[in-house]
Amino acid sequence: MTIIRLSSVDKSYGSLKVLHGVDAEISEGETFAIIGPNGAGKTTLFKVMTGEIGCEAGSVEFLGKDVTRDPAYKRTRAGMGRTFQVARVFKEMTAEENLIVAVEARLQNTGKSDAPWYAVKPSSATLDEVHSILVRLSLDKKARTPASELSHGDKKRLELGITLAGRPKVLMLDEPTAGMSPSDRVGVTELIRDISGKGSGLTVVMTEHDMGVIFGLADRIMVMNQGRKIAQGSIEEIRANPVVREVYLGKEAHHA
Amino acid sequence: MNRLSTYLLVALAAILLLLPLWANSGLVFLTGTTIIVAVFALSWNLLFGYAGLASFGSGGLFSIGAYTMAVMLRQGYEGQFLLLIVLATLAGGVVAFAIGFVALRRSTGIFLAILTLALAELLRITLAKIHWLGAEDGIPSIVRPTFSIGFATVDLSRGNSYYWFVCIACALLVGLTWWIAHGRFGRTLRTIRLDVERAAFMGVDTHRYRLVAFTISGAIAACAGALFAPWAQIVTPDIGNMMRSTQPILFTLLGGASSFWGPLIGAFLFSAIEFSTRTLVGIQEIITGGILLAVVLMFPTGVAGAWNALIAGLSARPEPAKAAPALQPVKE
Amino acid sequence: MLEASRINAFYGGSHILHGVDLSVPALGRVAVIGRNGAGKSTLLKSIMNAGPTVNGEVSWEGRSIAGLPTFKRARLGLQLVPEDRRIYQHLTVRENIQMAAYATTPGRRPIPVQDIVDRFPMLQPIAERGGGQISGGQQQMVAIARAIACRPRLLLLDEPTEGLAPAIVEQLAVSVRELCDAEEAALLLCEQNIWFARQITDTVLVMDTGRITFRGSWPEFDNNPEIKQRHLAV
Amino acid sequence: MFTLVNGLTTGMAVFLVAAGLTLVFGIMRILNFAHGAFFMIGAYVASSLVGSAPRSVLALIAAAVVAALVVGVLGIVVQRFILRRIQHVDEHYMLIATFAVMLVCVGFVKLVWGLEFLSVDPPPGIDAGVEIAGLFIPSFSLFIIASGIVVFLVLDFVIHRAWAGKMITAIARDGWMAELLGINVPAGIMAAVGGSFALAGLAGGLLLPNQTLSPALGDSFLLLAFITVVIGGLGNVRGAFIAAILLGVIDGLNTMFLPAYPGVVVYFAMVAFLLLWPNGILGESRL
Amino acid sequence: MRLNRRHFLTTTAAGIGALAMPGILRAAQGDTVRIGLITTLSGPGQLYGNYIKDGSEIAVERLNAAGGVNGSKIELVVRDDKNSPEGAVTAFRELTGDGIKLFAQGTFTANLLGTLPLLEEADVTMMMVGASALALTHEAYNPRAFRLGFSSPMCFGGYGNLMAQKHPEIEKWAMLRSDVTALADITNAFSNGLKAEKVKAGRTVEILDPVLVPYGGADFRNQISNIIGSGAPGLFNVLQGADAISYYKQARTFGLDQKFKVLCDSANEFAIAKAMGANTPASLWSWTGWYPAANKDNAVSDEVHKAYIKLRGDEYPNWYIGVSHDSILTIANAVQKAGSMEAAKLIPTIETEAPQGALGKIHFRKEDHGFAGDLTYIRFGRDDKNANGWSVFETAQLPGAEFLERATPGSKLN
Repeated sequence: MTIIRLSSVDKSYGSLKVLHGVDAEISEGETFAIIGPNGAGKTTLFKVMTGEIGCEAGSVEFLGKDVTRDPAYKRTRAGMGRTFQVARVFKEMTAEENLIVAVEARLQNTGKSDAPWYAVKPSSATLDEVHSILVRLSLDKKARTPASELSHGDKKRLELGITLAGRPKVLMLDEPTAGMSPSDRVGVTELIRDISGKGSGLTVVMTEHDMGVIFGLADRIMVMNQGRKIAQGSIEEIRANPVVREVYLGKEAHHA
Repeated sequence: MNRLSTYLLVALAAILLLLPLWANSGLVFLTGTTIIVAVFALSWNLLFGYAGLASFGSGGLFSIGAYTMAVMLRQGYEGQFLLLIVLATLAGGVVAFAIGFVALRRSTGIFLAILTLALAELLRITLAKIHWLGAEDGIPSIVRPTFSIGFATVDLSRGNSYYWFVCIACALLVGLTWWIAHGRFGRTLRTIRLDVERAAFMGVDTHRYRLVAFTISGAIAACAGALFAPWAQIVTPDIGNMMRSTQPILFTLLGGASSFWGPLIGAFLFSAIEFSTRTLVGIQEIITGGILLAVVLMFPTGVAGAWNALIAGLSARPEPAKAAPALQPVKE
Repeated sequence: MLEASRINAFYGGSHILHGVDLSVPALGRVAVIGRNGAGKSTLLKSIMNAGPTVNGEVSWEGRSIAGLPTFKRARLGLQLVPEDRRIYQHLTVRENIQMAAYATTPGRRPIPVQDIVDRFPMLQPIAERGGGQISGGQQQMVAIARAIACRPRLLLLDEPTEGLAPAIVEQLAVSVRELCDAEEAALLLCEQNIWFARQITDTVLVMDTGRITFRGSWPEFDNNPEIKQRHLAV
Repeated sequence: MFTLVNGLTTGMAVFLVAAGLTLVFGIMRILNFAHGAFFMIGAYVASSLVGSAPRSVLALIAAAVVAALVVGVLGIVVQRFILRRIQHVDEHYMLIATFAVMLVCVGFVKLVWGLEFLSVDPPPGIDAGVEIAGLFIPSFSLFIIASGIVVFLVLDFVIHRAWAGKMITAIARDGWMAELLGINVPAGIMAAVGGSFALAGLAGGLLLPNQTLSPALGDSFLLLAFITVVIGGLGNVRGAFIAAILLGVIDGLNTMFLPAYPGVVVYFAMVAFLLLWPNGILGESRL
Repeated sequence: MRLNRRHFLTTTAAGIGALAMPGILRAAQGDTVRIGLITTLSGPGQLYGNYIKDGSEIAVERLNAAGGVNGSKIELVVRDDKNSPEGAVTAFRELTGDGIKLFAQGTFTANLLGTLPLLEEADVTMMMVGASALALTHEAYNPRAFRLGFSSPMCFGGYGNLMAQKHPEIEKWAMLRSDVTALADITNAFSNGLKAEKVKAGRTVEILDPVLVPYGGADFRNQISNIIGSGAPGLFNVLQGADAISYYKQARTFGLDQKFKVLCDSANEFAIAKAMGANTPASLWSWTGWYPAANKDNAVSDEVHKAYIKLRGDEYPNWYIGVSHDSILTIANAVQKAGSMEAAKLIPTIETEAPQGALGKIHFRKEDHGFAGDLTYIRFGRDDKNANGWSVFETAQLPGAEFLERATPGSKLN
């Protein structure tokens, strides 16, 4: 079943056209990767999907509903969770508080808030959920650390946690391993695989430069160049595609 | 909050309550004024420190509250005083909601600041033209009301009773604000200040939250204004002028925006400076300006920030002092 | 040419570099590799005095430059190309390169902008474009061209391959190598991409949690699988 | 028609004051509350130089230039000893600092020049009026308009064409990188801030014969200048120029069609502008 | 630099001394007669507040030199009202808390309206210095307060009357005023006075609606071209302070002198000439509350004038100097005559006494405590022969009591 459908999306920044009639269909449960050289329009496409920016033409459908005009928070409520290239966490709050606000936001949005309206402290169920997320992200020892003092990798992990706290149907990851060391990359790749494993039913849409990460996770890949989709298919199909090799992969065999 | 600060707070509250028993009536009047504008500053910081919105026009809302109260008392509704406070609060909330509804979707940051400044000036100019409201000279001789609360009659017109009423009302307002700031709503608001986009991607309707915060802040500001009218016993259009609007900003930054108590500390500090230099006429500006500069240069995180750092320094093991980097590091 | 000893660097309260020693000889090609957060960027910034609070001794051609502000170090011929490139969006590519003329070492004339543009074939079609209208790969090229334009004696490159498509990384390796040779500039490179670092340097330092844990040539590095395993987890 | 010329005069007078304000914003990202006070100091300094009756237009301009220099130096002192020390803390502290500087400046003016009103006449040559196409126009108005246009053209050239401007822009947008490229950033900022303050002083000198000197002089222009800067797009000199003209004309039409409410329409216009173009008519500009 | 480093230093030293001295000690000095002076000593009104302070201090000095009050020295305790009612109230409550029973306060109406309701509870007597607003002796009338100032109907009604007499030929008048509602009293009074006299003389007069200018504005050219376009030969100007001077400057380039036969200014008197020097309009009328040269046979006036010249080196004191001097004098005289500082004894004394002040005999209308002294008008203008570039051409005096509005204490005048 198709969970996200993009139909002929156009987007310009001023006079610069960055997306030319992009189509895409993402099926439920799959891990879908968007790759392409810098400036190909990956991040822009991402933003159009999540509702950060609008598009001039075309439409975005989510769960069979047209959400082209919906702002980001509505799409998030409908089940899109997103992370950013440079991890964005609430720096003045501790790791724990970051997750508390995320869990509370979800409960509030779904109308299932369990703390009474006058309560100052979060409910114990919320705290339990927060702690289970912290443990899952191996951040439990840093629960009381202000997010601004976390390492780069930990921030990325925490941000993933914030997103997961929203219990999304689709996890949208914008370069989840950007700026990470190879070992961290392996860790995050495994974490994502673990989260989106079969049976979880979670759909993952990601952009990424590291082919190792892509080839380790993706079910299907879409390749973009200069605002256009130039190829789409399984890992093998993409590897074999001569156009893709020329514009993007180069002699990746050397150092992938 | 650490224990020492709590003790200090309790001690300060006690001093404030007992003040009329020993202090000069001018000092009592100034303290009452300070308590009210401190709550006013607190309402501003609810918007600034929690929702990340800076308004330069909060004086307008203060004056709406004050005028509503003054007019209703003049019309002879003093028996319903408590109701009048609620009414004035609502009036501020409604106006703030209307402004927020139109403005917040389109402008934030400095533009919102200037927009609110313009609206407050417009209000001031308008008030100064309405004869029925006394034009520039405002509404004088406002009574301190006597009213009944069912089983007892409260007479606020005598001696220092209105002072204590102000103390109690402001304590309630501080409590209310504390509760708003520290509960779920406050936590969510903080995420909006820290990263509005990230908050939206948690499914938070950031526009709505900001609008609610703007409304609450405006309502509390108007409530402070409503308490102020019988306190000063006169309201004039200048009650909402630019200086009034900069008051909470000054107090908040002086005290420390990152602390809930910052605006209160700033308000009392500022009043203390003004009172202790009251006889140095002619050089008031230089003294006030100089002290402000000194505070900003010495405690760039506000007095509350410096205090917290001091407490942290006392309780933690000493750490070598480190200079701030010469240029903003962009990425670590 | 560059000698740094016992460098300690701090950001606010956190201690990032712990007594790092480093030297780059004239015409030397040195790579510092290590995982993210190891302190590589901080090391480069410490050498430039551009961000962290630093104590320790840094000398340039035998003279201490401790306490010298960043712009004076740049004028001595140290040029850092930061990780995030920092191309001026409001200036054209050509103007961006021209800006570097301000950093020329006294006595060395800057390279005329046209020469630079000629030397980077990738820049020719975009020379008059605004800095905000070029892709990430092009930005990296402009950043390096801008640094080269003032004839640096030592080029400090911070993660130049970050975020670049593999095909571009290969081109970049060739360009950097040629440029450093032509300009007789020494090179200090911070990288995570070992393949890239190997292409353009001959000495390698491994950094982990703010300390240098290995120093040697690439063959020595290759013979030391334990280092790779422990500090890079490749 | 007369209203238009008059509006232009008002507009250019406001622009002269607003130019420095928008520049400081472009460089330092602060709304400088002290700007009006520096404008006032410029006016007082110039008046001390030329006395109450300047001998010629040249003498007035020379006094304005000296006032600009004096205020520029004051600006550098403020930058060096106050603003620079707090540039890393929350930007709002800059606001409080400039507010404090304003208070000190006003107090200083009161001590040095006293409270009595001072007045400086337009110098001979521009103290009468000229008749153009049957329209009586005070020649001092023409002087103000010309000054505004000249200042605008020079500023626009320096910022958008000259290398000095490009360098300052580079510093304003990314000082860290500018320093890496070998630009003396602290000196650059100091010069730019000094220059912006000098513009306030220059405005004070040029507008000297236009109004009365009193310690409240700073306030009369500050709010209008704020409005101009915001409507034009913060940090945007071209925007400020256009906004100043618009405001001047709107104010002129206000007196013509709504004489019972002088100076009120400007506020309505401002609210409308801000709602229609929340980022200013030409957009915000980091210089 | 004229504003007196010496003066500033003594103020500061006195201030620091006062700070250092505990309140109890100060309150214990029972052998002095303490008078609280609350006026505007910061912000835009400071100029006038300083005049009031100077005049009051001159009075205290003179009275003490003459032996004080019943052998006690007078002590003036000065407080800034910070240009706001609540500032005035703070100062008032502080001083009453310190036991002060005698007050003088000026100049802004709103600040007085803030303190008037408090007089009863504090049981004090107040002299309102120089205030002109009608409310003070009408709807906000307080029996404990006396207005030593000129009400608008009195001084500007008289003004209109005088102009109608001096210039019967002028049949059309234009008016210009700041967009401040309170100033409407002034234009109304002027046109009423003008009309009344014209009717008496059997003539008609056309008085145009006032042209309004924004208060504190910087550019009045549009309004100037408006009034010039009106074609009226007479002009009454109700701008104040810096606004007025800016207006005369800007109007000069339009040829104001040639366009109007008679120029009248409300109350800026010499402030205009002092600032504009040789560019003062050729001839300009102004009302003034006190002009020593018009009070030649008054010894008190001369002494105050001399004391002021000694203090500030200025030959043309602002009228607030005389009014504030007389305020203190009136209080001191009443204390001396009543032998008490109790309001109950002072009020009847002030009502009946008429001490000789700089302004002449100081007496108040009993019904509403409004001052009913003489009205003084001056005509001055450019004069190349005089070194300072201007001189006074003529003065005119009218009996103020004739123009006093109806007494309606406690309710609005209508």
